[in-house]
Amino acid sequence: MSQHPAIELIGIDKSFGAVHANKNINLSVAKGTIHGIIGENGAGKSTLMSILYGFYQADRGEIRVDGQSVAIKDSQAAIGHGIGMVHQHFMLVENFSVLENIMLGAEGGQLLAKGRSGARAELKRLEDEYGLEVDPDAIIEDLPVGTQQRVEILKALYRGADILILDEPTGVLTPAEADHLFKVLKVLRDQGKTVILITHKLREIMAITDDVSVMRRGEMVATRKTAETTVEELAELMVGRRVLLRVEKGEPKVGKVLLSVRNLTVKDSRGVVMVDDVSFDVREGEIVGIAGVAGNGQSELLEAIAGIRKPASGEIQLDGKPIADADPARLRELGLAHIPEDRHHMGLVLKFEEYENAVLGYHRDKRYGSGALLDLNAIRADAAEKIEKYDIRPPNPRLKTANFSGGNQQKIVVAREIERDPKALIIGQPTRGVDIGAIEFIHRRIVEMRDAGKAILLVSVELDEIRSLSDRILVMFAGKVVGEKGADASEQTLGLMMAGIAA
Amino acid sequence: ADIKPALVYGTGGKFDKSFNEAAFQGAEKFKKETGIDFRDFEPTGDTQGEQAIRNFASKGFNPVVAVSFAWTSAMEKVAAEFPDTKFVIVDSVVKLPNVRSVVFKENEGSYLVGMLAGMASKTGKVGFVGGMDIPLIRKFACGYAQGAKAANPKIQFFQNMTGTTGAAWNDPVRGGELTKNQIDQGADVIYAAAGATGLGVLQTAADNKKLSIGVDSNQNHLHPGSVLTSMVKRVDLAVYNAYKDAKDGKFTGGIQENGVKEDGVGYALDDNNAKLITPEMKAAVEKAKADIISGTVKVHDYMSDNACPM
Amino acid sequence: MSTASVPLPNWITYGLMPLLNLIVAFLISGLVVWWIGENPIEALKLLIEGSLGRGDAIGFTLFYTTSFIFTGLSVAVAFHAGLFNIGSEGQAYVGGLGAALVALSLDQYVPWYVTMPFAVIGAAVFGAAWAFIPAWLQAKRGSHIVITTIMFNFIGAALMVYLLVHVLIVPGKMAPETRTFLPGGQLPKLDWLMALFGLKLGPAPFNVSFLIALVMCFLVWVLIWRSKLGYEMRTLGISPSAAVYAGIPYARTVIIAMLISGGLAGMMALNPVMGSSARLQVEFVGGAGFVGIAVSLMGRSHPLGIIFAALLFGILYQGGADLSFEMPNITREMIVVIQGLVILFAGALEYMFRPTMVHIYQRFKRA
Amino acid sequence: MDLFDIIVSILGSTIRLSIPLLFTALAGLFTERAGVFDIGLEGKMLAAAFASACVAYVTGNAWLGLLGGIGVSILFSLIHGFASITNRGNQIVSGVALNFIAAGLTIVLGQAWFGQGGRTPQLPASGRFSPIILPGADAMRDVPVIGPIYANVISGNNILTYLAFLAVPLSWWVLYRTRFGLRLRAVGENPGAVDTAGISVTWLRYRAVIVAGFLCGFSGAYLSIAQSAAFIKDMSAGKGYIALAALIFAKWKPVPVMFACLLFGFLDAFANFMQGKAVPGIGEVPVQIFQALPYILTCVLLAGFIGIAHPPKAGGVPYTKER
Ligand SMILES: Nc1ncnc2c1ncn2[C@@H]1O[C@H](COP(=O)(O)OP(=O)(O)OP(=O)(O)O)[C@@H](O)[C@H]1O
Ligand SMILES: Nc1ncnc2c1ncn2[C@@H]1O[C@H](COP(=O)(O)OP(=O)(O)OP(=O)(O)O)[C@@H](O)[C@H]1O
Ligand SMILES: [Mg+2]
Ligand SMILES: [Mg+2]
Repeated sequence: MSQHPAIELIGIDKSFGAVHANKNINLSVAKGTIHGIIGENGAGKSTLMSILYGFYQADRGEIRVDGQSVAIKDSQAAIGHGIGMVHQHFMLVENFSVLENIMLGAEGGQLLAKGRSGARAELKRLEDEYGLEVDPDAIIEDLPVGTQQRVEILKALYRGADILILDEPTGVLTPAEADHLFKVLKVLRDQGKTVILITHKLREIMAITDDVSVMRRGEMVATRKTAETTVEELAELMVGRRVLLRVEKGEPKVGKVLLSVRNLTVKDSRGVVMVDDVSFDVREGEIVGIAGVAGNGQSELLEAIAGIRKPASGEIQLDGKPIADADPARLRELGLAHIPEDRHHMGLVLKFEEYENAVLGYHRDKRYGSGALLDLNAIRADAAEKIEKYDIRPPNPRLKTANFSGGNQQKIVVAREIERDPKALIIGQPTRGVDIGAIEFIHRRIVEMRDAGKAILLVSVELDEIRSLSDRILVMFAGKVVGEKGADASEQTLGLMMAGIAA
Repeated sequence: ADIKPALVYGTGGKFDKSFNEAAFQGAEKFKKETGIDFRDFEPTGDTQGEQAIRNFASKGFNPVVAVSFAWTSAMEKVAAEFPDTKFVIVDSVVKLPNVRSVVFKENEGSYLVGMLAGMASKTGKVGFVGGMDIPLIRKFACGYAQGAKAANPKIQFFQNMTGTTGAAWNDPVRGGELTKNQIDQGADVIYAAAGATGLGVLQTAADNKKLSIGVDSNQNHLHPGSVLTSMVKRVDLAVYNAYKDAKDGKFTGGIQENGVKEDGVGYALDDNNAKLITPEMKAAVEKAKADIISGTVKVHDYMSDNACPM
Repeated sequence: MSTASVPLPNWITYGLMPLLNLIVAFLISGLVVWWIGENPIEALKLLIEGSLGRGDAIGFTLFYTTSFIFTGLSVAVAFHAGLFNIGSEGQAYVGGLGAALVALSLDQYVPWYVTMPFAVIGAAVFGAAWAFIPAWLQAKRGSHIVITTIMFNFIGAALMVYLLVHVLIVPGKMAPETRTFLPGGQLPKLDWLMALFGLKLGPAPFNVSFLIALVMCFLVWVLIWRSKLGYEMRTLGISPSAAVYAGIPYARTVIIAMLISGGLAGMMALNPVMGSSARLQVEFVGGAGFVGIAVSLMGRSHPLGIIFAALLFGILYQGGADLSFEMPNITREMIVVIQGLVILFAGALEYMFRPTMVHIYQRFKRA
Repeated sequence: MDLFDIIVSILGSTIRLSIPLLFTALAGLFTERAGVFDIGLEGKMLAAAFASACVAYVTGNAWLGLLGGIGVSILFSLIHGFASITNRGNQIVSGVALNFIAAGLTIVLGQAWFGQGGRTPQLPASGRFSPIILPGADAMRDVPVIGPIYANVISGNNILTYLAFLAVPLSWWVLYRTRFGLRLRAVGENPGAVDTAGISVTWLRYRAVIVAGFLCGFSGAYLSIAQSAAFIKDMSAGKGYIALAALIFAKWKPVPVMFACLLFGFLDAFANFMQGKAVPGIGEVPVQIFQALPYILTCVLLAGFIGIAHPPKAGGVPYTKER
């Protein structure tokens, strides 16, 4: 083994338009190690790795593989240098079989027939060696996400990767699946492969990495030996100051039931049952959190309550009125506010100016113009007021929404939904991709709403967020609510429930 | 007198080897004889047709000839605006003193070629492929059917129109397909009255070794040995005469109806089809021609009652 | 660095870049003219003279402009709702039926200014009706509106021909067209407007529907940027998922947008049918519906832009007719080529120059 | 003429009218499976028809004519690619633009070169693909049932017809049995997957549109130098759109594409046949109804009354990795 590091990045710089995603990054990854990279949402981790994988081109900087300076102009070149990557958003063709996905780009000749048998054999070998079991003829869209991820790893190994990059692999996995993945990664390391693991879960870093690098706002702020650091130090490095993970809040003053869900079943567009006979209540003055691994029906549950997705059966009531058939506009009138999971695709129209988004969904309201016309002055005044109150920066209602940062975009949504003084509020992933300052602000707002006697349903995949905000926690697994816990439930307990192991 | 002649074509285009081309030939002939050049224009739509006619009139062109019924309304308007300019419209009637309306008895010419078709057909089945489905084309078809029937009372007659819009003048593929259809049904002589679409009819007939009949211009030369004859409609004469009369100061308005008698319509006989027309056929058709002129044979005009007594 | 998200000032995005695209389209057209052996400069001169050189030429230019404003607005309104309406041609055609029926039934009894409002409604209703089925299919059955509107152009043509040939034709007349409307069914020419500028309209059919078109421009502007419905249409057009979130009913919005679009296309018929030929004729639309696509793309779907773009195409149509009159070698289809090039460069290649513009702009800003 | 003869006649007509649809729909299959919508099939077909006729007229050689058609059609494809792949423009807009350019340019150039109002001169026999009489066709004619079918439907077509039917299994084979096909189908579903597999999305899509251009070259040539003997302005007459509809109807699969094209060809043939004939009990059906029928049916089909067609997922969306 040579003493060169497997990978060296020197002075990598990358901008997307106005976003400076990577600033002068230096990184060195030793051979045969598992190297963790942590950082908050939007810190630039994926961008950096995508540059290494040739998916993006750096504006500046140098990449060395095994001590050799190389030009990685596309993924082809990266593969050629033995680099494989499992992307945060899987890069699979959903209506192809596993085998076809594995072969794509490495077909072994102009015709598929020959390569196919070779691929099958190689797949069998990899399966035996690493315990990565998968049916080669299964169609991707029929597979659970955990298995899809396995296919991604196999893809990289099939191409003979020596350096494997995994971008937030555990976000979609249950703790048990994650443990299995880590076992595989250790085997890989022991065979001399190098693994780069991106995550923002400190627990995972501590559990399996040899070294860890921390990114913050596009910069590489530190690299440590995992054995020589602590969770607290890493957290502080990540956010740039001491973090206070608990939100200050008093005892809930719970009132009558405002939002009631009974035997709700929801199917997705393919007809697969995503929410399976779910019942629960949310009362005045409490926050009910829904924990679960992404993809276990939480999104569909939220959408069904918000009137975006028609339930297959079951009942939903808001303050005693049945709303299972109501559309989102009607629900708003009835006093149900909704902060959606995905602000880019749902909560905002990015091409609109800020003030236009400040009334999205409420534009039919009398105060924004009686009759058929909009009263732009009223709308802009209203927007300016919210900008002031929520400290949205830059404070310009005429700015295109796309030009606000993620945290400020989220504040636009939060301001719009909260300022309507709704009776009930349903919230999905309120702080995804939002900087720490904004997180605290948004959390405080949510607690204020609770204290004002609103019923709040909160969905988040961040267990910490659920635990620190909720008064009661429901855990969803495979479309069902598998149990309810108090706010004091331990991470382990919830984790087991999220895996469907305990109730 | 010094004249500045102008010519506005129908929308089929100047070189349709048929109707518009005949008009062009007439103007060319005049130019060759007198050395007086002419200006022409191919409009796209109705607005343009009107504009072109007006353009010519306002730029001092005189006489202005517009061929095609499509310019009727345009002519009505423009001729009223320029009472001192002489206008000619072909295939339609505009009742203004400074307009000469030249119409043809296509039913008579079609009758003649219909007779030839009836006699030439070995299967006893003849076909007709029209262009745009308008009364004028039905007039062709009706005359043709009458002629075929006169030659062979048991004749079977197929008729297809290519379309209902202007595009029907310009769709030889469909024309060919309709022809093939009729051939498959047994027709062995097919008459095309379809502008450029007819080229497809003639081509398909030739490809399938069947006979066809051309229209407006003499199209016998297009597929020698396959084009039985052509129903010539002397649009060229209409144009030529208009220019000539104007030059000689003999231009008159009013309606000119050209039938067999006036030599305005007829059938074409030349080297290309000499072998196809037997002396008996020629004799029969010449007799019919004489009968029409004398009035003993009356060919029904579809447009007189929008019906064909067949 | 990627340049797609770098903001540029509006005057570059809405002024300079369309102009640049246009210039390229014209340069290539010039090349074609040169290729077929004519002098492009000479051709351009003839084109401009033929369209703007005389009072009647301007009248014709504005006559065409009027039609293109309507169809341009039609395409633009649908576009704002995220719908690509290629069916303006057919909708205008059927709209002509509405206008003609009104004119035919009222012209004997009332003066034109009484007929006009009914004709506007008639044309709009018929045009809208023709847009309804594709709209419904898109809204309820998810059938791609581009394909269905194309199909409806063909179906509309067949329908109109059938009606004109078999139903509306004047018995004994050859041309498949209705009778000529009496003055009560005609839209008067705008001589006086031209006279204000010291121009003589002459025989050009520049008529009152031009004013209707301008009013429609204003109304469309209000609709898109000042009304709740317009807000909903734009939301849907930019982000269908956000529209769902906001409770904007997809089917209803799509259908209304298409009805408005079809109505505007239908109104185009007022211009040729009641303003010029005073009768309903076969194929009177003559491609104006398709020109609307180019006009809308060039005008960036904004009424003001559409007026300018329509004027440009009016100039092209009138000047082109005159040009092909003077240079028979350049047929009138040259306009269709130019139209295609404009759609290509102002539409599909609209961002071709963007990276360059970004670089130049940033250099200037730094300096 | 008995029913059987009628059927044979209509079948023969069906084949002839299906061929341009078939080539064009297969062309659409390749681009759309690669994620590039192509409404410009119509224009490509028209441009190819013009080029084929011009070259065939000048050289008097049908094969060179075909080559010319293919070349020009591919050129149009490349422009479409430049706009929609390289410049990430709106694919529908680009297609519409190319349709206009083809419609105009063929006439402008045709008029400038030949002075026949946008038409090319009639082609000599050597400049055309003439019908091929298969061995024994005439001898077979009298054999009941099979004879007329062999003689009138199977035999007597030109070489391009047979190539079109050959192109169907070939397309299937390319799409499902070759590396190129695998990648092409993948790029239409998820270009990201293709990109990260180290394959150039751009080049792959370009190859797909070039294949489409190649096939449209055949359909154009079929129109002008096989089915007829000259180029006529606007001779594609909406066939590109019908082919597109057939492609949708066939849910983007090669063998169903063939059947869809045959169906639309049949509708056309049937309309031709029915024209001017009285339907018992109804009388003569206006020809306009038959003319509109394919379009009406297409809408009915599109309305999903016979199952919903899922287009390739990434279709119509330009591939951008950097926002
Ligand atoms: N393709 C792109 N185009 C434009 N901006 C981008 C693109 N990809 C990422 N960005 C921006 O670059 C910044 C860094 O993003 P990146 O995805 O690298 O963050 P990350 O650390 O991976 O975050 P996460 O934990 O959410 O995955 C963010 O502001 C993001 O919005
Ligand atoms: N047998 C193989 N094993 C692994 N990778 C392969 C194999 N064959 C090809 N590849 C990868 O796929 C890449 C693309 O191959 P190539 O350059 O031959 O593609 P292409 O010629 O553009 O594709 P095609 O000819 O199939 O359309 C190659 O550079 C190589 O990295
Ligand atoms: Mg990331
Ligand atoms: Mg290769």
